[in-house]
Amino acid sequence: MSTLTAPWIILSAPLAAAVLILLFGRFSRPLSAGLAIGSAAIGCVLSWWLFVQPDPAVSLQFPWIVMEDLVVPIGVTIDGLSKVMLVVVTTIATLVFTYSLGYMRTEEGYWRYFAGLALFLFSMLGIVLADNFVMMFIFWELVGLSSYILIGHYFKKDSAADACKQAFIVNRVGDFGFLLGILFLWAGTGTLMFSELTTTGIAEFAANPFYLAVACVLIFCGTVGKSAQMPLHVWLPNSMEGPTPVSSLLHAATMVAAGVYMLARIFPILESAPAAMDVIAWVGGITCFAAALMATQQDDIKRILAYSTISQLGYMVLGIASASTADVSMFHLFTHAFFKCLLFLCAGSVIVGMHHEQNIWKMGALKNKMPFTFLATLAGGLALAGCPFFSGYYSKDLIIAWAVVNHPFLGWLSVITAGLTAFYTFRLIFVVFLGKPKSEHAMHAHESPAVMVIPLGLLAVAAVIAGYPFIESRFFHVLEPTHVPHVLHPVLLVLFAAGVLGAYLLYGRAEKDPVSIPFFANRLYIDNLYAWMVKYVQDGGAAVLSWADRWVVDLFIVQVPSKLTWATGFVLRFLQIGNIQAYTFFFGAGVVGILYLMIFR
Amino acid sequence: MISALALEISVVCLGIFLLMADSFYVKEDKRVLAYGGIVGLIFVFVLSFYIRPLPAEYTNFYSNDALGLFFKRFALVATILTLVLALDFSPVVEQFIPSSKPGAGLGEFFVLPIFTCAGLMWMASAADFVMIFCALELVTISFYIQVAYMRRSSASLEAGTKYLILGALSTGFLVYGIAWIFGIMRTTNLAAISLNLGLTPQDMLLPLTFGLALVLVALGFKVAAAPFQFWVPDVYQGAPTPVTAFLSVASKAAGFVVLLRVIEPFLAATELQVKLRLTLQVVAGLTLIYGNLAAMPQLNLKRLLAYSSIAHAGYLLMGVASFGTGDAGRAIVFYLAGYLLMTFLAFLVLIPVSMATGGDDISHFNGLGRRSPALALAMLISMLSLAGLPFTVGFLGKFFIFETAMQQHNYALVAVGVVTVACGFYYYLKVVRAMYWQPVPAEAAPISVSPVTGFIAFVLAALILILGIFPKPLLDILP
Amino acid sequence: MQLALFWIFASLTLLFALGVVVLRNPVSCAMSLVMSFVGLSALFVTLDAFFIAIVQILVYAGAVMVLFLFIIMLLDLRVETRRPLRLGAWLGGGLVLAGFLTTLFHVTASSPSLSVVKPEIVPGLNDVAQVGIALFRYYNLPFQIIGVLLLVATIGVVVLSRRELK
Amino acid sequence: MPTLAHYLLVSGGLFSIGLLGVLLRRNILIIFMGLELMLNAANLSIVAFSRFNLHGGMPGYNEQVLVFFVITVAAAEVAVGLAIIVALFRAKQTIHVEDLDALKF
Amino acid sequence: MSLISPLLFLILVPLVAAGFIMLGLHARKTALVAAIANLVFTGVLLFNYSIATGGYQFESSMPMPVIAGLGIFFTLGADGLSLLLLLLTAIVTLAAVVVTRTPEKNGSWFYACLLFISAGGMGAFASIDLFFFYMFHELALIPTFLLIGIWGTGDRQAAAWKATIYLALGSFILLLGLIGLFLMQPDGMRTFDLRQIILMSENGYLPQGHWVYLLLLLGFGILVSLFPFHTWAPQAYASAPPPAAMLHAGVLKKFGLYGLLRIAAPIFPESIAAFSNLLLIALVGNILYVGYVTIAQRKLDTMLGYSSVMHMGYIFLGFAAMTNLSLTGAALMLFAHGLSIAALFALSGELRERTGTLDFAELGGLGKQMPKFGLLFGFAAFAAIGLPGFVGFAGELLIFFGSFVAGVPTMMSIEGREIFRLNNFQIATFCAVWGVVISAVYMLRAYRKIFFGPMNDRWAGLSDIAGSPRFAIVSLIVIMLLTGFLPQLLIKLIQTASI
Repeated sequence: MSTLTAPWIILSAPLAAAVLILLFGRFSRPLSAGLAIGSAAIGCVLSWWLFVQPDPAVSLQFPWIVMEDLVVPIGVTIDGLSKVMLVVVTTIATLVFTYSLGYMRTEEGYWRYFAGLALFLFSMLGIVLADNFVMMFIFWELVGLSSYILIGHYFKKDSAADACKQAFIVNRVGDFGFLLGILFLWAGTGTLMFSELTTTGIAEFAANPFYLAVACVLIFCGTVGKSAQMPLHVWLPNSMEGPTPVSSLLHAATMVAAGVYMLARIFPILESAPAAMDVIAWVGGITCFAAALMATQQDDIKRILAYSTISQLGYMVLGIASASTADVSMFHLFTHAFFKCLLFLCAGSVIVGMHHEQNIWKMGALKNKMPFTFLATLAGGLALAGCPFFSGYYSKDLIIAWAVVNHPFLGWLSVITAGLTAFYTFRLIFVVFLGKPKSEHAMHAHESPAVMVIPLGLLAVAAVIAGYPFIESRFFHVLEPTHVPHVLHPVLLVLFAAGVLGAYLLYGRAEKDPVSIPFFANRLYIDNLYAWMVKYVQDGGAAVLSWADRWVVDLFIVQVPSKLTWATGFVLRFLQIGNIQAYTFFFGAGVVGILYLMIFR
Repeated sequence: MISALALEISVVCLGIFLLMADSFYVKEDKRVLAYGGIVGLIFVFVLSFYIRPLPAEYTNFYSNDALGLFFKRFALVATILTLVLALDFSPVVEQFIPSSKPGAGLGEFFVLPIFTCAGLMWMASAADFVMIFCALELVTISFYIQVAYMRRSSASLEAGTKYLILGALSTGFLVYGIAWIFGIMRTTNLAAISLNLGLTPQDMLLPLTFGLALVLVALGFKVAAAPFQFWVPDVYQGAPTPVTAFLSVASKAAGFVVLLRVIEPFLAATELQVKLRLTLQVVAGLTLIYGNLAAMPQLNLKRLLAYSSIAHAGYLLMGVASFGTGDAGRAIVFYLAGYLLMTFLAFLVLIPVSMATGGDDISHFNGLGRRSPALALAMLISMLSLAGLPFTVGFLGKFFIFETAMQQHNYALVAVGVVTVACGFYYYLKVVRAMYWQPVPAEAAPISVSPVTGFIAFVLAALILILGIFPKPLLDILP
Repeated sequence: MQLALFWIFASLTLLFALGVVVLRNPVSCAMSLVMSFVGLSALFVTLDAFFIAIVQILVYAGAVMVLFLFIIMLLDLRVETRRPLRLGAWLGGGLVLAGFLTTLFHVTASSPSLSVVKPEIVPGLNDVAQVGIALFRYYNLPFQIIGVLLLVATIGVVVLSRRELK
Repeated sequence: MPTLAHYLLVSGGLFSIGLLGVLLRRNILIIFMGLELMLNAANLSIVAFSRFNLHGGMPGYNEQVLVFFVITVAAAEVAVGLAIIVALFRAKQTIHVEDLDALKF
Repeated sequence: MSLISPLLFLILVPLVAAGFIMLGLHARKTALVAAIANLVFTGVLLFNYSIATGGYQFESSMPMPVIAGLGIFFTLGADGLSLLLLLLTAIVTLAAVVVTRTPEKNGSWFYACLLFISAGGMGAFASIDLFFFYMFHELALIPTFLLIGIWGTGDRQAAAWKATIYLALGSFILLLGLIGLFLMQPDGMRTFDLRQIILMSENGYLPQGHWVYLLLLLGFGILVSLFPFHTWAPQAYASAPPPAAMLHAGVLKKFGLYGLLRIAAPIFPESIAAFSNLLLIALVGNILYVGYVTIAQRKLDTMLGYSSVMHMGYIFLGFAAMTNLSLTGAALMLFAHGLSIAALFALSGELRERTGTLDFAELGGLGKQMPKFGLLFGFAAFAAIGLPGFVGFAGELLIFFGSFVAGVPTMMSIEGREIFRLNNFQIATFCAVWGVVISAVYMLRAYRKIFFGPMNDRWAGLSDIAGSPRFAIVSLIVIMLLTGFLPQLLIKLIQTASI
């Protein structure tokens, strides 16, 4: 085993698992699950092993497309960034796969589910390992596909069917920009390799910063789509239609973070395009704030977490744009992966316990029925809310600090968001676990089986400790910004406390939501706007064009000329009147005509 | 080795012999005469390969060149095929002539095409306006009779009358035109005209053009060029079907040979050339448009074939309008040869089908593909070739014609041609549609054809395809 | 003198020709046609084409016209029943004619070589003999064709007009 | 002295009158007469040309032979034509062109 | 140069088989044998083709010209590009024959017609002589007419009628273009041999031929349903029996673009550049306009018809851009689209066979009833919308990359600063990339409407896809995947052609 081959094994194991499950999975449920979990476990072990090895000097490639200056190899990058990401992805994947054993045990489509998971893992690892843009794009699309498959797992439900379609299409919209950005960068530098782009490639743009900025913004579109930034965030809450482990793995911990990872990957390029960085910062900051607002008024346990995810991703994006190193955001990605994954798995546990009830207003008082889940949720919630000594505290506050220094307005906005985060997190915890049972199911809820609880426990530990400096320094090289306002940390603490307290006051014993802000509950009406646009602009426009195709294009290019020709023929026929004298007259006219042509012309 | 003149003479003798036989020997089955005619004409066809050059005194009238020889054979083949058609068609003719006993009057029906053939052969070799006039009139008058032959069919008589009056009108113009050309050039010999054209005084060119224009009118009538084509649909529809085929192939082909021979000397004179080209282009364009467009709404196949014959005259005229340089002559001749094959094939199928179904509308072909697959296949090949689809001789014909037209920069004509080719697809495919798409009528039985007809149809279809893929044999024998 | 004779014969020819077109009774038309042909043969005489003039009289006045009259009698054709005058036909015919005549005048007028007087010919020519020589020597082949043509015409007439074919 | 042009114009006039007959008359027999007029007009032109274009002092007898042919052909045409007209009359009891319009379009 | 090229067999096998079928041999078996033989034979040829040598191989020519005066020889030969399309033809033919359900009336003719179309495709792609190149393509016209007209569905007669006349018109214009190409050569050197014409063009013997190019573009454009001459296609494909649609959309339609790549690209680079804006407008019409029209479709068959029209826009973009990358991408797309659309039409045919309708409003939830069907359809659909892993993605990618750097880079100056500005090719590339989104919209919508959501009880008894059709479609998908993983093989193959 060498550091050259290990990444390939990590990458190909899930693919092999996916193919095998596709071919044979339907014959045996344990086989499906075993293949998937096995591939993830192999990946996990090898990733950790790889993590402790020194970076390999060369990497193995094989050409996928090589033509002129379009060189697209399939190769791997092994550096600090990818190694961390490998570890995060494979570890969480292994845990979630295992958890799925329990969660999915009664579901149909078992092999389909595990094939999807394995395919996802393969694609995600592809993104992580990619050493060039096209390869990343390939796997970028493939995670989209696996996301589609997994969200659409309950395809018989209209909502799931719509959600998976929406997720894929919205991601494609982002990819539209992403691909164009790749084209821009390639056209400017002639290379697609990250290693070359981030070193020699940047120099090509010295003369044309505007070009680079456009390219970076376009590339960033990919992040906007994949990491559910405004305005393309709408798919992520809807993707909660998928099985909860999927939400946990794809739509909280790993896949949605791919956008941030990609930004980190090209961080040196972004750094040299300050204009693009501003755009990124604003998108991230606004997303982080707006999503938090929306989260405060959701009733679906998974949707709350989904908006929270969007918000946290906003932090990461903001962090990319503010901090001097991508490691800051990666750090948050790292901690977020654990605690958000944990929260989702807890939500899954609750949902299973609640017999697939997701409305938090039907729950309540679950802390006694599901004590372990409650504790895990509490750990995750504290981490998310930024409670000191929990992982989120370290990573999020770091981003906020950088943002306050470099983008004061957005920074303070994100500070407020931190308060909101605490508020909605504890709103969830209070409503679900405290108070009184609000439904029949809530009274008879039960704790989940061990195969689900064990991953919860492991993740809970990680959610607590992942942010501690001794771990952080193993994985990252983060820097504290200088000139941080001294009031920042106290303010954050106060806001955390205020958020928790506010939540307790409002929701500690609430039977139903005492606050109603339709504007937030309806997600700022952005979804409605999209629905309107799809219905009237896209479909309406398409219907008009379809009509035009039939009645304008076809009419003028085909029908009118052909009918006209036919009609001319029909009219010409009436010259053929059958009367000899008419014929002689035409004959005579013809004679005169020919004489005219021959004599007078 | 025989004299070229002997070909026509033997055809005439054959005709007279058969006439005698009709009167004196053959009483019962007149079809013997047709077989006799076919055999005799085949014999003449064979003879045509063993001819020697002509003595000088005849060359004033009679041009024994390759073009003439080719069209003599063309006329012979067309006549043979017409006789085959006539054999199939004879029950219908019998029905429509007043006769004292069965078979009476059929003899002349089989013999007249042979005299026509002689006239066509003379036309093919005519090198002098007098000769052109005489041969043309022989052909025309014999066609008057043949068209009106079915005296009990008012359609046939009507067609005959129309052809008679309009034909005589065109003869009037022909003679008047020849008079002027004769008067100006002092000779009727085309070779001499060609020689003297340069010496003509400038002020005589206009009267000469006048005469030429009138001759063109008459020849335009013969080849069914617009605006002298109005007789065509009516006459073709009313005439007995074999005569229609004969008329549309042989008469037209002879007309084109004469047209080529007549315009050739005049194209050499630069001043006439421009006018002549323009006129031919306009006429070709009109013919194309009229023939193809008016064919589109047709429902009667015989009439459709009449319009199609006008349409093909248009393509041929397109070649004539490009005549002078390049391979236009070859293109025209090739086209005519292909036209013979496909038109006769169409009529070969039309006759048994219309006799079996009782009409010659396109709808009478409904379901032929299932009813008689072989006949339908033959018709399919014929229609596709007429439409100009590749791997048929009709395609190559169009290809050559358009090639020459583009070479001569007749772009306007080419543009018209594009539209008309598309129209052509429309109306020829109507027949294909009827045969293959439409259901078979309920009481339909397979249609039987005589072995001779079947064999001939097979040969024609095979030739259409073979020459469409490998035209070299035909190209090699082209003049 | 010559010119006067020419005009007399020419107008005779044309007037009677016009008679053919305008007269209503077919018999009158036929008679008028005969008169026109007589005038025409007189014009031939002024052109020293005596043989043609004779043939013209014999064939047309003698044979063709008899045939016409015979058919008129056979078919018992009366005065054309008055059918409404067709303005379109007259207008169209007039236009065609006007176009044709305009061209003719234009052609004749613009070619001065056509305005020549008759050149003198060798006196005492036997034009029957000359025509005969040309016909039978030089025009032998077309003459034969005409023979076939007549044969065909004969067959045709028989085939088309006999009541019952045998 | 009448010139060639005179004869040609008279011939043209005769031709036109014949054409007019064809164009205007509805009786097929009379149309046929018009056609005869046209042929004869052509003959007049030919003869006129033959007289005015001398060959060694002689009129062009070649032209006159053509006239002879034309007369013959015209006669044959008349014979056949009249036979058709008779057949037509027998079949349809009419020789008016208006009545011959079964074949059209 | 030998007398008989192995390529001749590729053409003759289907023709002879069609002949035997018409003479009464068991239709399906004969057709299958012929199709398999051809596929094997193509494989052997591909294996024997030397990429290192490149250029035309397996050449043959009849020693005597078919038409002497016009320099027409029956010349066969294949380079990598032709072989790729021959392979496509062989694959799609076999798939089409396999999925054919012998119709009740005149079943044997059905197979004969299919084989005729196949022979036409084979002949066109194996011909070096432009005359025969053209002729062979036309061989398919009438079989298509009959196939749609006799065995089609819906408004089959109108569709067949329109498509046939339209295509005939298009090919005639194309013929005029070819004649023009012939006539623009210097007198005495004129030939229809593509190799010699290209040689002449390279050596500057050919004058500029804008008109010839435009004729070729128009003619080929109509055959490939270039906007706005596309309206024949959706109707025809919707009405055609599935095997006919597979062969026509999958193989024959490629003829036009193949022709443009083969003829126009090497001979008329200046004209292509001069009229690039015209073509760009048209192809953006194909991608965006037709793309949106596709979205509005309510039935699977018309939707697939429109989508195949739309995808032609990408290939046209590859052609218009005229960079080596984009041309290669276009060639790759020819192959990719042929396979994916064939698979989709096969599936839609199978679906119609089961449900009797392709109306989205009536279908739904079939994924439960027919999981394998749904899976295969999903594969085919994602292949069609250019998902990575399928060869279509590689094609699209090459086209995008190639067209993005096509043309002259343009700059504009704002307030004295030179700022990068998109040229028309880049704008077209933008539109084309947006087209990727559009295609995802309509394809996923269709998938969702057919297979997702609650199921109508009507469909409870439907049988899943099985047997030979499944095998055929799986094979198509596997080929797309394999070539999608290893596009470099195909690229090398394509590079042997001088496009």
